[in-house]
Amino acid sequence: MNYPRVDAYSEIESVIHNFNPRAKIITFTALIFSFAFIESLTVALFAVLFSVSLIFISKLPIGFVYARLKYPIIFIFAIFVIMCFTVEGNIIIGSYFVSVTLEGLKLGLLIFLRATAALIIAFLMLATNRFDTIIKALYMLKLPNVVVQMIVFSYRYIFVLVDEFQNMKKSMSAKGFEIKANRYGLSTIGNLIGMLLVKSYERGERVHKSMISKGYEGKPRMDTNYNLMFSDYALTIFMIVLALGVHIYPVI
Amino acid sequence: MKKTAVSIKNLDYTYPNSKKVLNDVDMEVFEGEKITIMGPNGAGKTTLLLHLNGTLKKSNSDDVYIFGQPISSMNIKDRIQYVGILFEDPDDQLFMPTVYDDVAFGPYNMGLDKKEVEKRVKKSMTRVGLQGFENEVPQHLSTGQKKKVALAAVISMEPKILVLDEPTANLDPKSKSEFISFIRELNEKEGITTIIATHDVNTISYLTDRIYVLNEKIVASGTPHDIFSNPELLKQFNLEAPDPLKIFRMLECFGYDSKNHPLSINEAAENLINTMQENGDIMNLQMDKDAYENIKQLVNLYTYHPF
Amino acid sequence: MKKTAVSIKNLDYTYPNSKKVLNDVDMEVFEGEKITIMGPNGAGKTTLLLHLNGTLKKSNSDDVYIFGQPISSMNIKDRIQYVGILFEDPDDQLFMPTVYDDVAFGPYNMGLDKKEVEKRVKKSMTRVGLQGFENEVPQHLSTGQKKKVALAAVISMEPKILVLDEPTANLDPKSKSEFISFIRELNEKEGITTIIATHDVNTISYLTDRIYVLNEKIVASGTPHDIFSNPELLKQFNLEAPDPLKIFRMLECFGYDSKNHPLSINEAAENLINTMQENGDIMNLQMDKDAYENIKQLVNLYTYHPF
Amino acid sequence: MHISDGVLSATVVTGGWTITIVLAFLTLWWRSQESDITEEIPKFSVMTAAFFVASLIHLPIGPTSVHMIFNGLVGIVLGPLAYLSLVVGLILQAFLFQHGGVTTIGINAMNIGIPALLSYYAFKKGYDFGISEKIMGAFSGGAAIFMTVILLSITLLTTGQEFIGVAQVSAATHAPLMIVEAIITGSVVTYLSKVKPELLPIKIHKNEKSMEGSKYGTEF
Repeated sequence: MNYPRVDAYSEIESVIHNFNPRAKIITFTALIFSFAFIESLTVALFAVLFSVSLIFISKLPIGFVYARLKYPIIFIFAIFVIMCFTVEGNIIIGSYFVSVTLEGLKLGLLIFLRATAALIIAFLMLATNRFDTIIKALYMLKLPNVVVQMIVFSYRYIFVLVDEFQNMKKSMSAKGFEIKANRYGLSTIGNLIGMLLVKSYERGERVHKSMISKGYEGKPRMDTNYNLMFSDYALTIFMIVLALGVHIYPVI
Repeated sequence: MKKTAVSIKNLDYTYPNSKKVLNDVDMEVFEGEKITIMGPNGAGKTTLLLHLNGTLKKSNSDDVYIFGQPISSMNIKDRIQYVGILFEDPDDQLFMPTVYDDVAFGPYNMGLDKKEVEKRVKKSMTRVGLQGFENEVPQHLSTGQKKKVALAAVISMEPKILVLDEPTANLDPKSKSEFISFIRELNEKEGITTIIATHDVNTISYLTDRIYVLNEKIVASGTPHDIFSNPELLKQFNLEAPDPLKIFRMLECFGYDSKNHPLSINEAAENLINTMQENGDIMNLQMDKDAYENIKQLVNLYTYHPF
Repeated sequence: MKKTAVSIKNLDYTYPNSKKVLNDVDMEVFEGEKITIMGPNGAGKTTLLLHLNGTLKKSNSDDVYIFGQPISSMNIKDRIQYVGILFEDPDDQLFMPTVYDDVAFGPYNMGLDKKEVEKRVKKSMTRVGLQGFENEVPQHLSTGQKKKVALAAVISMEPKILVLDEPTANLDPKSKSEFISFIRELNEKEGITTIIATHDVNTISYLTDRIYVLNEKIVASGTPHDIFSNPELLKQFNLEAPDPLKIFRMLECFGYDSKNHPLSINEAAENLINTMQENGDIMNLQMDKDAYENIKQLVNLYTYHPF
Repeated sequence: MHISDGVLSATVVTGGWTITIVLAFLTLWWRSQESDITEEIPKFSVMTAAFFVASLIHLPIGPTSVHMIFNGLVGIVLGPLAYLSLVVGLILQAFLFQHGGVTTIGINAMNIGIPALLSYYAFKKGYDFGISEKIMGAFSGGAAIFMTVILLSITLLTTGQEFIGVAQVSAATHAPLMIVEAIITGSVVTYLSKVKPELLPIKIHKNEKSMEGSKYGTEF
């Protein structure tokens, strides 16, 4: 089966796609952390414009970007709406029960903008490489071995287990079961999940045995050869300066 | 004239974000027939089967009809009453804590009352030869037993059409034969229409009136003898004929003369005895100058291991 | 005299909290031999295979020897260099992010340097016919491809003994033949000893010098002809003989006289041609009063479907 | 519900990361006292994938649908290692679906991980006390969501009083989830106790049936 993948368009050629993965992770993560804590509305707006322009530079199909970002942005927008109505302050529009305050509008908008900017950067970081490249970059960045391995193996088995889970759901629906949030529905889903856990546990044991049979001693090695080029250094410096800049600029 | 049990017209199917899996599939299955669907790995066999009870369906077109009714207009209870599907891996189908619950699952979803459900569980368990196993945990059974329980969980819905995906996979030869006999009995005694997708040519003799060869579309159909006398077709779609048929075609090169080619050992035994009797209990096999070449050609046509 | 590759002496094994799975198993495999282990579902075949490279082992006893060395005293690197195991489900064996990493997994654990690993990955991938697939991710491969990559990931360790658990399960006839030819080539060209556990009797002709029948203990062993001429043994342990053998035994009832019984279509073709030639290109088949009874008995002895 | 990037203050985010890193190491160390971690990595990874897949179930409730967290269940099944498993789950969720956030992985892990650990102990203690696994499962499953809501609200309010509205809304939307997860967790635990009791922190030699259940298993 096929799944909607974040790295479906990782083979496109663009400046961002060609950016060295390890440098990309470091600089984009710096940007995410920087954008998430912007204090000024103007700078936040700039950050959004900057990340949107990166989408265009990345040449990712707009339909794909829209499909991937729609729900996360709706979710952030909901926070904005809630803030508008719930933060206390000077009422700008309102009646007896509901009212929008200026403070709420401002804070809500700030959160919405910086969250959107960070979201887009995070999305670009993942969408412009194959996922296995990201994993290898994490491995090279010396993230603790246990964590890298857990990400590697969990990621791999999500695909196997989604297929298995789909098959189980199909066989249930072939017997007339429909997922509903009632007592019977929930306890049947409980059995389904229980079954999935039992099968996964047994698969885990088989995977372990097959690793042992190939000499696994807890530290698998992965080959990586990402050479840093001049353009990578230039891009890295630019991004880092930008990440720091959005916080220094308002102070000046 | 026989009633049409399943009729499929111009069925197309594409999984989301994927290439076409089924392309303009046409199929007609009559009541009481035994159909086998063959095709290479990845030909879309399982996808086709999932359309037969509406597990997969498109809302905007009527391409699958069950006893004349478009499946898209049937509600879930009707659908499962007509068509029961046995999937390949029994572990995907047994998810309840006890065998009883698993076999009762379908009937319960059909809205039957407790007494009727109980009756059906008992009947189905007896049918598959596992009476007394109702309180076992399905996960603790052997592969063969799990497969039988999975089947009981389908026949407890008393479907008129039984759809089976690779029913003999991973079974040892004895369990396999038991399973085959059982399906055959359901067909013969209760008139249940069976539709089977399989690679296992040893089931053909017992469970097949007609074969459809599927490779995204229906590329051929006919009786087993039609299909298996076309070795080019078999090669093209990674299939093979049963060994007895191949051997009897070789015997023909020496002058053995029989009306048809056996598909199983049982058929081979009958064929030998009948042919001998018809020939006055005697037959002369002769090797002429072509025989060697013919046999060589047969092996190369019918197997993937060159002569 | 040939060297002993694997020697097992009085091997017992019990899973924690469970009943005995292996009981006093004795086995001896010579270098370059092709061994098949048969037995009913649940006979302990997989458990036995897991002992062959020490994936399962008991610390307190020396029951498995590889080229004369007790496996319990060998370190991990030596063990995997001697014995490679291919498991049944390829998804259990492909756990790394890319095909390259999976095939390189064993060689890296053996302590080889990057250059040597690269060479071995390339060689193994070419051997299984998947050169150029190194950067694929396992979840995008087909079943047949996964199976080949899993094999590449074993042969990249260049083991002297290759252990295979149901290697042909779930493959279509063509992929199955490719796989068989490939294993056979490894055995013939590189002298790799192969040990296969399978239900699939169609592999026997190509991949078996000797058979061990396992059912918790070794209940029989011998050449394929020894084992398959004992139908009672086969019945007792839910096994079956290849169809060509059964048909040729039937032909014997009519006076067909050949030195041995073929195990595959290729062997059947040879057998027919040779037998005819030895008989002066002519043979008389005759049905006498016993033939009917003998054939009936053969079918009942050799199949699970009564005559 | 996970907190996105851009909502919380730098102080809270830093705090979240600190606590998560400390707890991840602590729970890992804890487990390594009892068993060989390298041996458990493959099994825990496959289980982590399983929980990830299970949490993708969307359940229709009224006009909307909710997706599960299952932190109580993860706690009961994986014990101390549940924390690391949830961290990995959050990383994968943020990376693959852009759910939650990147900067907030630390704080989100804390909000669902601490309840997971507490659920584990509650389940174990309750079970030892003689309460049935079904009731303890349901309790732990529901309580984990309840604690998550509390921690979520604390997190939001620590960032600023302005977030009281967001906290209220999120608490309200979690109420049905609490009931749903309680029922499902109770049912999963009941299933496991019959089929594979060694996946639960309960004594396996309790009765005949459980002994049978461990037929296929080895040590975990």
